[in-house]
Amino acid sequence: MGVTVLQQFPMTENRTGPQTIEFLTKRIVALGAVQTGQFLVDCETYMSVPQLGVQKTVHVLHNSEQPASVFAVLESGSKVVPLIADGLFDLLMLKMTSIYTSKKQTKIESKGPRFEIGDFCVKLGSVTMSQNFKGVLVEVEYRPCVVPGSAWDLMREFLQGFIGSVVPNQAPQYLQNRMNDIYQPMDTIQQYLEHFGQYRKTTGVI
Amino acid sequence: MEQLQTALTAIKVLRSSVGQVFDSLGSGLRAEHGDENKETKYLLELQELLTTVNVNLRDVEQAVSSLNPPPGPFNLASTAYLSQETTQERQALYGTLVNSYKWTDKVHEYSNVAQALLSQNSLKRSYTNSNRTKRGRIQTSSHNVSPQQVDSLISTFDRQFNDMTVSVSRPFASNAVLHVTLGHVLKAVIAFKGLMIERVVVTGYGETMDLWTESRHKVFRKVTENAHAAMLHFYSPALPELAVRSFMTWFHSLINLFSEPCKRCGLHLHSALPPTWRDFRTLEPYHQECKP
Amino acid sequence: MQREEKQLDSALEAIIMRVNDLKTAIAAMIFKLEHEYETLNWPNFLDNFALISGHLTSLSKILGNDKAPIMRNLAVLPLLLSPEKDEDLMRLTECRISTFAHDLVPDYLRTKPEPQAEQKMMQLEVKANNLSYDTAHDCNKQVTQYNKVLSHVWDIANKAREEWEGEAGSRATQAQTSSAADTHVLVAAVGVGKGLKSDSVQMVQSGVSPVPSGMMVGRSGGQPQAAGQGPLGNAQMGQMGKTPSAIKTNIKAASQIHPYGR
Amino acid sequence: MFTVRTRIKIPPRAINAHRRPIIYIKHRTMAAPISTAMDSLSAALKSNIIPNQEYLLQGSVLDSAVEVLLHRLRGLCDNVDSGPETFHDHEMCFSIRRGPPPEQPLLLRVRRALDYQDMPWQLRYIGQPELGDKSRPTIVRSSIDIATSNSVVEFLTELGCRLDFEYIVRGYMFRKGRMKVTVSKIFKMGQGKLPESVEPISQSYLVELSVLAPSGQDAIAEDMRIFAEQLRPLVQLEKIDYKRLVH
Repeated sequence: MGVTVLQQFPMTENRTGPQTIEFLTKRIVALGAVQTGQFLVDCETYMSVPQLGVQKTVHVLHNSEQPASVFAVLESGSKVVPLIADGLFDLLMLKMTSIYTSKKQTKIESKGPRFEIGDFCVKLGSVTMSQNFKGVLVEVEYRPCVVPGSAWDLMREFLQGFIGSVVPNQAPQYLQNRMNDIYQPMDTIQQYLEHFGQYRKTTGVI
Repeated sequence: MEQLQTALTAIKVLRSSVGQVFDSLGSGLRAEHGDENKETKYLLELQELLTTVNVNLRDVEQAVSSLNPPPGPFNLASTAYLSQETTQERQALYGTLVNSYKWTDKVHEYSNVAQALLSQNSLKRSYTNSNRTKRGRIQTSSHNVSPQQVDSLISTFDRQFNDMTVSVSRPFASNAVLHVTLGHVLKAVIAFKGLMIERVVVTGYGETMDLWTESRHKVFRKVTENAHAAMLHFYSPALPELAVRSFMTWFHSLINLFSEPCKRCGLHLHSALPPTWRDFRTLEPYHQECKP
Repeated sequence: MQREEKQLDSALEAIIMRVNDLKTAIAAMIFKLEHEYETLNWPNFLDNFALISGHLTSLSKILGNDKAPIMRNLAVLPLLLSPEKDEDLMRLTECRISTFAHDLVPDYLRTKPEPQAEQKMMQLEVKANNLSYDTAHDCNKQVTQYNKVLSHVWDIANKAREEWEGEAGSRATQAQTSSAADTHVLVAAVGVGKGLKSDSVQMVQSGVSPVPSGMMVGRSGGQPQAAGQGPLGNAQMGQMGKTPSAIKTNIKAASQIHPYGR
Repeated sequence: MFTVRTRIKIPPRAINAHRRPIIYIKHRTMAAPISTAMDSLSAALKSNIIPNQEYLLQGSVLDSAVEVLLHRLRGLCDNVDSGPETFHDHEMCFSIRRGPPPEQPLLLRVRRALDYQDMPWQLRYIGQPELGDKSRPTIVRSSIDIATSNSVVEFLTELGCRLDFEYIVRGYMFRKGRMKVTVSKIFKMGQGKLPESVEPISQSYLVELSVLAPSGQDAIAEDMRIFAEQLRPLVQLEKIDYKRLVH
């Protein structure tokens, strides 16, 4: 698992979602990338029933990069507890429906083509929330390197060369707090969750 | 072989002519000599025969002189007594003795060929000393060193760089295999032969290490290539410790593999690869394409 | 005297009849022995003996009868001895005695068996006496052998019994390899935490609150919390109602670990 | 931290659920349209390949006889050459309920290997055991076995679960086909959470014979009965009524 950076690609007036994806695909292919299938990251959110007291939220995410894993992030007050489990965790959530209920309209996913260029892995995801297009998320993973601190400059160079000046010079806030840690799959999930949260906020849900 | 053959025939001819001389001497005077001057006739005949013997003798001497002198008697040492062995089971020893002799002969032959080949090898990775004048000096062989010596050298690397951890294992007899972890950047397996580096494989931090599988990341495959180049570059048979030490110093410079831009173009990436080349002298990072 | 003679006559008549009966019975037996020895079986033979003994008893009864004259008091006198053949005697004795001569009469008239028979008897008796030791010895031998066989069988039977009993015993000890009570204790512990809960609570509590009397703490300090967690506490009661004090501490302890939500 | 990277297919559950390795694989390269994890899960549920039923028989053996039992199991079970596998686990039982007592609590168990610290933790949901009638040879209860990261205890605590009880279990595990046999000693947790200060609950070892299988495979229960029969009279493996144990 290499360091991964997630970047929102700004939407312009004259382009639809699929057009944006196509535009980016052309660019990355021109750089020498090869498409290697599709990817999908989805997120479903469960809320605790009022009887349980303080509201707690469980986000359950799946990443096609780790297809046998289920990632769960529990938000309880200011505390955030991540959990990685295998696929049957979804079954357990079904058992808990009386205590944690799923908010179907907030089901959000990022889906699109996946490319490989050298040691980089690039994913162009169009974000949809309950079938509504929300925006484009570009995920870039530099697989040989596991420490965000040493890979950031290199990745910034790659990102800027690919999607231009949208990319800030500073690393994303989430990575800045973990510059010298070993990068984990959960970190990618947390970044997705952050961006999904932003998309939801703009819609006004949650 | 032919000469030997002619010599043998010459000896045969000589023997038959000598035989004729004795034959005529044995039978004495015969009827064919007639009555008159039979003594003179007989003497003439003898004289004739002796000249033939003389001629033949000369032939033999000639043939023998053209032969190579045999290389002295074979010294079979105690194996000579094998022929006198009486016990059944030991009589078979001779066969195996001959076999082992043949093998020794082959080994001798092959080592000669190998020596010839190695003396032509320009890289001189293996230490050969065909020069007779240097024979007197104490040879510093780089691949026949005691494990303790190797261990002590390796432990100095461990102490030398605090962001590099080194562990030794010896899966193949006494030859050390080093597992090096360089920060959180990369890992490497270095196989030694004595004090000589035989093979380097560089893999990513999260990958499994072994001596034969390459990294699945392009960048580390490239680094492995460059490490091989460095290994050959630093090789010096006379000062093996220095060679290893300079290789390790060079290797340690890979710690900034991802974070340092190329000295030449000032960029991180060139065809999706970071600067994988480190200058041997200055240890400065360059892209493969930018290297001086 | 007339009457006495008559009585004697009738008694003799009866005795002779009985003796004749006895004689025929013996003859029949001898006949059987001689002619039917191949098919003769032991019960039949015994029947004959019984017949003979019946005749003997009836004979002795007659002899011992009160009315019977005491024969011992009577004497038999041979009045005429003759070496000539006596046809009448021949007829009377079924040709057993041909003459009533002086050399034979004392033998026949004596109260003991015939000398020949006596001699034979004597011989047999001597033989029996001599044999008695041997036969006894033989018997002893057989008895000891029989005993030996019996004790052997006894041993085998005993051994088998011991084995059975041992097996039963070992089965009894094997039954000791598991105990239903322990099974229940363990399953209850693993399944519903019986016997584990109070301890775990104490442990949690010791980690959280240094006050040993968790119950009091729960009451005094945690009243508002206790109201909020009422249902939970009750549930706890229902689940393991045996150790109420531990439950209270549990509530307290639990509330201590979970700062949120309760 | 660990990651499960494998094909979407739910991996076949090993019998020894708490020794399940986590599989790392490379991302599949395929052009086919990708399906969501929930889709594949419901497909797996539909085709009934998820082992979510546990068939269970329980018993115990006294400490003095455990060697005999182990010896017998070694003979009966599959892993003869490698000998019995030992395990040393810590199990924590949590419960969560929505409301007051009429609401049935949801029971969750967390198990971690103390002897293999880097093994994933095991989260387990266990449903109400069904005793069934006499004709059914084993207890059947629904069970979901999930391998998780080590943050699961904190996760459950924050989720609103309450730690009911915990214990240490140490013993041996055997395999016979799909059947799993564990012979284990149950210890109370010591005060200082030190492994040395544990105290055994009884003078016996708990013996459990279990199979995790997709629902409807009742034939396995018969196999278990036969196997349990082979262990008699050393151990009486039985259906134990949990309801009776509470009181």
